[in-house]
Formats: sequence, structure tokens, C-alpha cells
Amino acid sequence: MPVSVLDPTTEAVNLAATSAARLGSLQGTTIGLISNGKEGTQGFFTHLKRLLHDRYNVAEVVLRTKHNYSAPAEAAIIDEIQNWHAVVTGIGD
Amino acid sequence: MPVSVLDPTTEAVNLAATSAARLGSLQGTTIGLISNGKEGTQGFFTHLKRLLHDRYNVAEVVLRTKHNYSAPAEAAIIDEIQNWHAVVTGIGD
Amino acid sequence: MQLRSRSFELPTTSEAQEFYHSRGWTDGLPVVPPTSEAVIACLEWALVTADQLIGVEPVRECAISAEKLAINAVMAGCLPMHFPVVLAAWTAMLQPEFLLHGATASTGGCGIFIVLSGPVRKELGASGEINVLGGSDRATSVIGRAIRLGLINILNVSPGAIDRSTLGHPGKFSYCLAEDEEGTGWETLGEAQGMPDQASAVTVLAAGAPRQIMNEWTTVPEEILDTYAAEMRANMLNYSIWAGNYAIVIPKQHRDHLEAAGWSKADVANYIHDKARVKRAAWSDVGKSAVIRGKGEIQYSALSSPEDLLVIAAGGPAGGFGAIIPPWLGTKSRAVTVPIGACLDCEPPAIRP
Amino acid sequence: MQLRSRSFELPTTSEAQEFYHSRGWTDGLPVVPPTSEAVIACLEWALVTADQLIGVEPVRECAISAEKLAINAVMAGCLPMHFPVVLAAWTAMLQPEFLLHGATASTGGCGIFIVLSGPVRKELGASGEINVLGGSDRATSVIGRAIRLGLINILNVSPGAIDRSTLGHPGKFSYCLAEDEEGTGWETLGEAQGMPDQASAVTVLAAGAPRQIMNEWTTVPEEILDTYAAEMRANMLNYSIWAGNYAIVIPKQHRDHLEAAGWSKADVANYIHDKARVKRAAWSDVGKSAVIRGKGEIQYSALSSPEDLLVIAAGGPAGGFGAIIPPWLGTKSRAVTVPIGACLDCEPPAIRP
Repeated sequence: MPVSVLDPTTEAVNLAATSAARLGSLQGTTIGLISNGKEGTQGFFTHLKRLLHDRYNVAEVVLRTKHNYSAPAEAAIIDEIQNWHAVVTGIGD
Repeated sequence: MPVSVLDPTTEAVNLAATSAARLGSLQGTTIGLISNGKEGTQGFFTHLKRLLHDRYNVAEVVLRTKHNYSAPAEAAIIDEIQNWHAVVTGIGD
Repeated sequence: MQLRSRSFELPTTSEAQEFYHSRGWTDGLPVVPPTSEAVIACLEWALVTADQLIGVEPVRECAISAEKLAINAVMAGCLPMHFPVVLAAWTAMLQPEFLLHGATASTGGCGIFIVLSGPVRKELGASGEINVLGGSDRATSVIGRAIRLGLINILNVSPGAIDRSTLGHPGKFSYCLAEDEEGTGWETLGEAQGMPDQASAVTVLAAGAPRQIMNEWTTVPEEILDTYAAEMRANMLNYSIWAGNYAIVIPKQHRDHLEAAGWSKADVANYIHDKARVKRAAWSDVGKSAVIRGKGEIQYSALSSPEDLLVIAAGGPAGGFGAIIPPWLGTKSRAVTVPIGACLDCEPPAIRP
Repeated sequence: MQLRSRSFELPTTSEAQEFYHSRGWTDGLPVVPPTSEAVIACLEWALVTADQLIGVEPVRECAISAEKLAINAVMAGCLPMHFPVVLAAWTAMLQPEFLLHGATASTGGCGIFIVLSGPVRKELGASGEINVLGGSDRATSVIGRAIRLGLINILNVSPGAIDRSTLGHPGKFSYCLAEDEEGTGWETLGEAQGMPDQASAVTVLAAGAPRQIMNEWTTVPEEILDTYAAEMRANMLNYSIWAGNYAIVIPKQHRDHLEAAGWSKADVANYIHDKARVKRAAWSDVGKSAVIRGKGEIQYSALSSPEDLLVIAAGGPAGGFGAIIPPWLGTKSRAVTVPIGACLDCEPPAIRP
């Protein structure tokens, strides 16, 4: 006997979001780095910060660290993002 | 649509066994006690042995202890049962 | 009632079964095909509309409706009477302090441990006795599983997708118990967590597998609880040192000694709070010397305060066993308790003639 | 093929579902209605007749036929291809040294932990990686559950009937994993247990819940293994001191360090055998002073010999986690390994025209 059954998954699409325009150059920009707070990110972001300064002439690199690596960044960090030309985030362990 | 489904349980009956005849009296009998080997059975069976001797004039009380409290009694103990008029077993903790 | 979910026509129920497995919409075990009729029965029983918003998972901004929860509950084997508990558990899991995304994505691999308190246990035929952590009755089995299926399907918490558990543990299949309130003079977990007296409540905790302890050789409350505290210290040293919401499950044999000596749940928690402490130096015994870093004298407590311990009365009548249920990640994910069906500003539906 | 089991006519599959629950013939979760067609498909796939005797449970003198195992396997969600593994697992469980009655009746409340080795893993699509202890794939989920349903229905191992678990643990729902043989250079568990090279095999162990450990701060084999050994010592002191078959599950992050340093499974077992030892005096730290009885200097080992340790390569690629899986009851119940489908004296059935 035929049976009609329902989709158990989330069908709603998230709010539309578009990518920001790409930067033409990193020269003179301000770049934010958001660490998830795990210990292994310290060395990685320190090295990345040096590279951004030395190789790409970035004007300022701002390092911020989330309080809880399993939660979204705090509102204060999110608010700060508008002051930066680009932001680097991701997971680190 | 009707569906025909099967019984998942054990339907076979175990081999027929009949209870032994009850003893008319304990006087002068040999009684076996089979401990499962747990510590708490020691005091219990020691007391039971005394009661059988003192109150019921049992001639002999044989105490045997299983090697493994979660397994059947060893064959040697099973063989010995035929020498007894009655046997007391069960779980003890 | 109007449902919004896509529907699929399958020739037979066994083909429906394979359809769900083939799409990755199960935990590997058989599901009940979720028909509109069964889903609507759940929603009506719980007095919610299909589009009622139960909460939003904040990291992925996913809105979670009663309809999707009901579909997954039916698949897990829930009857309509079980659904209000599933709704309550999800309401609790969607509180920010529970940190649902972290708990379900983490390599730590926790399960959602669920405790039922109050009259709802009896209404559903939930047992708080024999085999209480291993599947003691239908109600707790299906409620626990409904949570896992909802995570898999609504939030894509499948192994290799959002779920990145290194190992996980079998509590992910189903990890729900009812307290043995009839077998104790203690307050319920719900009451201890601040719910009204005798209210039905559900508590959720992102938790590891139970760690069983045994002490059959004493009737002294302190000695009994020393074994539980020792197991918490072992978890701190060998797994994770961070304080958080631990649960301990105390079956009747231990509980009777504690209650006979006049110990309350709060007394138990106070004692464990004092005893479940380790020094960082002890890491040298468990392969972690590298991270002592000269700070060996620092002392860590399993519990930030006694109130962080969930003391649960449950288990079969015999056996000097107990269990520690460790938190997934310290204080970053908190136990949350919500009442069930305590609708203070709504009225029951009119009875149809 | 002629089946002997009683059959029941039910009006619909959902009424069949309720029929099984109402009789106490489930673990509380939905079952697939076991039709003759589905049961025969399992038996034919495994090349066994319905009345083939798989073994006898000695304590209750219960003969166990392939037919009853197939009915329960179908109910658990098994497809025919899963059934040979279920048969092999039961064959192993019915060896006297496994002590099936004790393991399933005990207040200790263990589950049947099942490990798949060899090519059968790939044939069934079993995964040995992410969430391997919490439900990583359909094959391991249904095979693990088929064992539990068979115990409930064939041997009456229901909570409160034969099953007297004080607590039990969620591994009773399903507790089966495949090794990550592709992710290691180590021999398989089957090979370590004496099976022919590259044979498919199944190992069963009456076991407690997994106890998870973490050590992300070293790459030194000894230090990594010290954390596993410490957890075994904790189990000995807090749960049961008796030696037996422990299993340890080593995921890739730890394993890579061990293998890079040239350590084999036997090296791991030798090291753990040396380290997983406690003195009776240590009971004074865990609430058990009452049973030291002046014999504090006696030393106990978790393993009677290194060969008693089942070293299992499984788990997701990231995370410095591992797990100890403790035995139910020392050496009184032994791990048993049997080959799957290695029929040395039989021929395949004639192909029908």
C-alpha cells in the first residue's frame, strides 16, 4: 500500500548573504585575526601576523580571541569587524 | 494491508523434568548445600548447617562451593548430588 | 492542521524505510515512516501548531519548528504522548548556555543525557529502576532517540558532517532516564534545579558515557561517596580537568544507606564538592607531565559549586553500583532544566461535541 | 524454506509495530515487522537452514536456532547481508568461556561489545572512523542491536526478567564497531586473536561503557599510553579490581604517534600490561578501606597477560582521545573471536537454473 511520508530535514534556506568585494591589495589595510582560543592558534596567528606585515605591507593586524571556542564570537568582536578591511577566522587546535 | 509476522521468542519447551519426591523427614539424612561462592553465603550457610543439625537431626551436611558464581556448578558437584537426600542452592550475595 | 514539509510517495512501508536510510536520514536503525497523520497527532497532543518556533540554533542560525521535531519524533518511535517531553528537551537544548552547536560538533563526542522528573514519568510508563541507563522502558528509549534523529536531520549532526566525534559513545543512540522517585525520600532533580514542587520537568546535559563504580563493602555515607568522588577525580585527570555539571546516578542499595543516615541530595553534593579535587601535579601519574609547567600546586575542583552536581536517584534495587556522568566541556555547556506542560497562560482546547 | 515459528496476522504494519511492543518483544525502539520473506532472505544469504542449531545456552538449556536469530535480526533492522555477522557473533557468545547467562543476568549490567575485522567491514559499508562508538554507520548499528533483541526475545533478557542490571549502560542498545584497518599498519584484531590473515572475523566481549581519556600534549608513546593505563587503574580501584579482557580503542591521532615510533599492537599491550597495576592499599583512597584487611601490599594487574588486551584501531582522524572498554567480570567471561563465512568443509549451494 503506498505511503506518503514527510521530509525530516531543514528545508528553509538561511537568509541571503553576499560575499564582500575582494580587496585589490593588502597594502596599508587593517586585517583582523579571530582566534578560537585554542592553544595551537597562538603560534599560527603570530606567524601569520608577521607574514602579513613583512610580505604584504599590511598596516595593522588586530588579533582577537573568542572566549569560548565552541560558541559564536562575542558581540564586541563582531562590532569591531566593521573597522577592518578583512578578517581571518577558522578553527585551530 | 494485512501483514503476517513471526514470533521472535523461544517456543520450544525444555526437556520435561519432574520434581523429586519430597522427604518425609530430615532426620538422619544427608543434605548438600551449594554456595555460589559469594562472600555473603558463608555466614548464611554456616548458620543453616547448624540449624539442620541441631533442630532437624540431619546426619550430615555437605557444603560445596561453585568456582564461578555466574556459571552452572562443576560436573564434580553435580555428580555428588546423587549421594545426597536433598540439596539447597540458590543465589547469595 | 497544515504541514509545510515536503512529502514523498513510496510504494510500501519497507521501501519508505530504505528511502530514509538511503538519504542518510537515520541513525542506522529502523524508523517509523512519518506520515502526516502521525505527525499531526503529536502536534495536537502537545497543543502546538506546526509552525510554532521552538528555538533558533544560534551558530548556524537555524530556526527549529515543532513540525520538524514531530517528524523526527515519529521516526524515532514516539507516540503522541511522548512528544511534549521531546519539545521540552529541545527547548532546554536551545538555551544559549547549553551551547548546542559546540556540544554536537565537538571531537569530544558527547551525547545528550536527559532526565525526566515528576508525574510525567508515570504517565508515560517510564521506569527508573532496573537497567535504567541501558534501556529500561519504551518512553525513555524513544525520547532519547528522538533527540538524536532531530540533531541528525534538522541540524545535519551526522558523523562526518557536523558531528566530528573522535569516538562518541553509545549514549548517542538514546540516553534518557527517569528518576526512581517512588524509591526515595529525596527531592526530584527538577525540584533541585528550581522547578516548582511536583512539577514534571526535563533536564538536559551534554555528557560522556556513564562511568560505573562499585562499593559493596560499606554502609558509611562518606565511604560510599568517596568512591563516586574518586571516579570524578579519575575523569578530571585522565579525561578533562575542567569543572562543570557532573551527574551522579545513585541506585537504591547505596541510596538506602545515605537516606538512612539522614543525608539529603544537598548533603551528597556538598561532600562530593569537597572531595572531587585534584592538583595539577597529579598529571605526572597519567602521562601529562608536559603540561604541568611548574604549576603543580594549583588545585582544581570538579564542581564550581555544590549546586553544579546533578544527584539522580535511579537504578535497580540490588547491587552496590553507581555511575558518574561527566560533562562534555567544563562550564562551557551547562545543564538546563525546563518544566513540561506547565502552561501558565493557556487554556485546554474546547472538547469537540 | 520452511519456518517453524508461530505467525500472527496483523491488519497493518503500524499495528504490527504495537503488537511487538505490547508483548515486550522490543528494546522500546521501532522494529521491522519480521515477515517470512525477510527472514528467509537472511537465512538464504547466510547459507543456513532455519533449524540449524547455532548453540545452546547452557545454564537454561536453551537451544538457539538460526531461524530465531534471523527473526530478531530482521526486527533490529538487519538486511540479509548483515546476518552472517549476527550468526558469527552468536556463535562466539555461545562458547562456554563467554559465560553468556552470567553476563546478561548480572547486576553488573554489561553490554555485548562487538568488533568486526577484515574484508566484511567494507562489504557491509561499516565505518571505523568518526563517531565509531556512537553509531557511525548502518551495519554496525543494526548488528549490535540484533544481539540485544535476540537476548531479549530468545533468552528473556529483559529488564526485570533475566536482566537484573542495577544500571546497565547505553551500549546495550547497540555496541558494535569496525576497525579502521585502512588507517593503520597494525594487524587486525582478528589476526591478533589468532584468525587467519585477512580473514573476516568478529570478536565479542561482555563489557562496560567506554571510558574516554584525552592526552593532546605529547607525542611520546609511553606518555600517551600512560593515560590509557591510568584509566584502567581507575576502573580497577573504583569499579572492579579483577584482571580480565580489557579493550582499548586508539583513534588515529594517538595511533599515528605510536606507529611512527614503530610500536606494534603487541608493544602497546606489553607496555599497558606493565603499567595497569594497583596495590590493594590504594583502596583507602576510594572509599574501600574496609576490604584492605591488612593485605595492602598485594599487587593486582588489569591483565593476566599482555594477550588479554584487545587493542583496537578505530576513531575519527582528529582529537587526542581514546577509550578504555572494561570487562564485565574479570576472567570469568572471556573475549571470543570467530571467523565469518570461513566455511572450510562446506560447498556453496548449487545455482538454480
